[in-house]
Amino acid sequence: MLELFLDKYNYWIVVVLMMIGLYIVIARGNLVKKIVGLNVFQTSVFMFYISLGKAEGGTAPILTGKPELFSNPLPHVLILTAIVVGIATTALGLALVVRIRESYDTIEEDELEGMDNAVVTTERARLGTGDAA
Amino acid sequence: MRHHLILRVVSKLLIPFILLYALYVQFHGDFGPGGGFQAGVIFAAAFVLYALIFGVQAARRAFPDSWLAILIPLGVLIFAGTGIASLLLGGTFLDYDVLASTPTGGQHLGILVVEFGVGVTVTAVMIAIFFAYAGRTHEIQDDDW
Amino acid sequence: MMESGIINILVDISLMTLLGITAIGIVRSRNLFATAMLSGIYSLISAAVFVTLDAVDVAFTEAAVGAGISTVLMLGAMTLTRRSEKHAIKLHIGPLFVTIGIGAALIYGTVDMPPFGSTDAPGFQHIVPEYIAGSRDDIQVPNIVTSILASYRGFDTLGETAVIFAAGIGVLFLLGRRREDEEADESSNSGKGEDA
Amino acid sequence: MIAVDHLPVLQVVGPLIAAPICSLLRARNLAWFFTLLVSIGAFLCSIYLLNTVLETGPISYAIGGWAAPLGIEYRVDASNGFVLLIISGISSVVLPFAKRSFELEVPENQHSLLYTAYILCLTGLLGITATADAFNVFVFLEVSSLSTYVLVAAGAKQDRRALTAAYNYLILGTIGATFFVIGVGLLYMATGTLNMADLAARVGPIGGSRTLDVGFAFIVIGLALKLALFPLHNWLPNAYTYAPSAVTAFLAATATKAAVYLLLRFCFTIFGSGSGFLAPMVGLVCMPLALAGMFAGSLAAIYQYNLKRMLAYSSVAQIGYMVLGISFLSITGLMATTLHLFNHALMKGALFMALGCVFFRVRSVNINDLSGIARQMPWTMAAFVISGLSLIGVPLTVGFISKWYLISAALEQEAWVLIALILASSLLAVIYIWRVIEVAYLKDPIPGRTVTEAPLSMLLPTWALVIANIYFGVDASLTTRVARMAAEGLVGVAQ
Repeated sequence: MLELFLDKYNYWIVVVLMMIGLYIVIARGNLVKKIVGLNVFQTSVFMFYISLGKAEGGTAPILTGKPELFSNPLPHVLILTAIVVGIATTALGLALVVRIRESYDTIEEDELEGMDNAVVTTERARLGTGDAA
Repeated sequence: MRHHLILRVVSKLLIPFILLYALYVQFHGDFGPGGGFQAGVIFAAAFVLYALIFGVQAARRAFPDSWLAILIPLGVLIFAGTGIASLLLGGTFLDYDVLASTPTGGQHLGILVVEFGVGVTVTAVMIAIFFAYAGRTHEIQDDDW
Repeated sequence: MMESGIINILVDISLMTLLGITAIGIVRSRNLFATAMLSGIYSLISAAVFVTLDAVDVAFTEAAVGAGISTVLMLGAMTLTRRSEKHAIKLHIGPLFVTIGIGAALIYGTVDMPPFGSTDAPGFQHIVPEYIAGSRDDIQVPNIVTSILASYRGFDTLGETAVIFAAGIGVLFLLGRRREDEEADESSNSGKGEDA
Repeated sequence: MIAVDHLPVLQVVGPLIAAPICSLLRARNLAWFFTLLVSIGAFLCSIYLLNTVLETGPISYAIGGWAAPLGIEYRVDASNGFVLLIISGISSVVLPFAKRSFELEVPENQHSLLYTAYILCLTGLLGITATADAFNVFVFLEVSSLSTYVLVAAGAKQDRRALTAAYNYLILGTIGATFFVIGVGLLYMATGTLNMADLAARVGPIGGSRTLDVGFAFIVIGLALKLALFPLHNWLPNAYTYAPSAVTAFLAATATKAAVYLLLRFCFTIFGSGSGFLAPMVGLVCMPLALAGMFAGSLAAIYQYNLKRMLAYSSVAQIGYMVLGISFLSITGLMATTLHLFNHALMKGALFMALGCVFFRVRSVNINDLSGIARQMPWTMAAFVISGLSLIGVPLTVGFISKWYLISAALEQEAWVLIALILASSLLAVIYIWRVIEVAYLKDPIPGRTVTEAPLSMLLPTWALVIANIYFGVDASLTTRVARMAAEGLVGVAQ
């Protein structure tokens, strides 16, 4: 049991962190908070990737001329790309939040839905009278 | 924050070093950690600092929108252009081997150029994003915080 | 393995605990300013984790991006939106079950994984040795991450540059014009709804 | 002549280089014309590639000169050659239409950025289709996704709900992409490779690994979010409803198709032989969800008053058909899916473009505002009716071909219930298309409203797709031949 824990504890903690991030995204109604949650979720996924590239007793994958044991550089490369993609998504998401705030004057999901549903109701009402006429 | 003398002096001293460091990160990526993306972010950070201390208008004058409009696409074009160049020189797309007389030299050249392309686009995009946010608000007042 | 192993594990676990505390702090905080700061702290601690896992390039980038740029963006967005969440923090059962289900699936998946730190994992046996040798002999760039990033998988990096470019275009599209222009635009267009 | 060898990569890199150039073009007509040229170039390129693939077999291209598992490989075979053709073809038809539509629906000074986003979206979609590298899929998926969010948000001038639609799409799309990344990470952990062919070769001998099973599940969930499989379709109706007309037509006909293709690729090429997980996952999970999506989507469509939203829900139902084809796990089922990828692109493209024409003149796509519109816009509504019939699956249209193969696949397995369900859901399509026909043809025009036929630049592209609906419905020999090769290729690599 202890051995299983020592073998896997890193992955398990990272999984829990991922879950917290994902929970923030889907449970919180504030649009900025959702983006923060997305960041936490993605950063945890990055840790998961990097964890699987770790070599016990290894060093950073930079050649020094001596024969050495390196940690796996490929996940590092993939995650560098993923970090960049993540910041790009954050920037765009926040820009959308700013625009939403400007046109709705709120960034709470339930209030936004309420306002949109009100529009739908009035549209339907208008269409209803259109039918009668 | 215009009246904070200490901030102004310290940042004036600091910003050149940040820019220098960005250049180091840009061109030293072959040997240590770093590369175009990190350099671009640091370069942009120096401008953000400048804008925060001396005002967005001053930063915009230092880095006008017309530059940004050219630099943002330029980085992508440099990167993709390297690929096209290697294609024209008889390799496949992004095959740096053919860029110089020896494959190793070609690889070095190719890596240097594409990292530079990444750096250009990242710097310009980050600054443009910051200006876009800043352009929609009134100056941030001290008592806002 | 044991001697240095235990120290590593202790460092690891304390960093991970800090991360957990920060993450829960983010869940519980209603103040968005604090949330943005905590999110920056989360990135900084993860950068430390990346260093312990030998990923120096990733740590560098995460620190610059997560703690730097993305915090600046959050704060920038916040000056344009609002500073705190409106609603009280309470537990949402549906999302909780979804996340627990997903977490359980992942934990189930870890059971057959190679042990943490093991170099017997397929990732170490296949392809990567060629990258290391190629980086030494063909490309002659000491930082293996750089040679994979810019050469072996250079096309990914081109795609990454395109993603950044797309984000830049997107933000300019959404926020590029001054507010006054848009207001003028909207008033000429008779408001929000679908006008018949 | 050397250029021809590089076409697989130029197909994607061409638009990728064109996007930054387009952002430099300030004149909007020039930006539009440039985008059109790029798109037509990509279309010609895809025709050449598909033709070559059909004659000589799959083409592999090693980017950076690094052979397959080391570097990133582009690999074009019948299945993704077909999808490349669909994407670039639809894009080339939509663009002439888009010019007038964007002029009305998007602020003037944003057009060059808008066309840049459009090209990037095209680049991303072509990139995820052409690549043979699992992680490269993610990168280009994000190129297309980020630009799609921008394109959807461009509808904000007409209706501010475009902004919330784009935001929700961004959140769900990013969750989907992150799930995909987790899945790819697990695959990498178990196999040590990212190249698809290499993955397929290495997944087989491992078999029965929980890491692989979970990785596969995460990839499928991530893609299901991207392709809007019921019940993960919540982002789609709003995104399609509030995006500008031309964007909706383009996305509805291409974006989900690329995601379906990826699902095919992962299910069959990579996991076809290896994981014992495929059959239960697909049989127990995908088939019920596909059926639920067919009915939930069609039923929801019946109750919509906004016709764009009605067609969006119909897309949810149509995605159900595609996934149903996959869940038969047979060549005929795969052919049905592949054919429906093509056919659905034709019919939904035409339907959304017809609605775009209506919006251009009437400024609304609410059903009551269309009263008697067929008398004022006869050509537009005729296009709507013909492609509507195709959506229902009437003989002599492409919709019939799709349904025919879907039912054949069910017949092979003697799944009578499924046949009944497929027919029943087609009847639901009759109801919602008939609602439109009834209002447009049988009611009197709204008094005092003078509406004229849509401009030719919008009508001609719409009719081009309508004619394609009929042509490939009457003579399906070409499409079925490609679909058969695609299906065999998808399964064959794994065997």
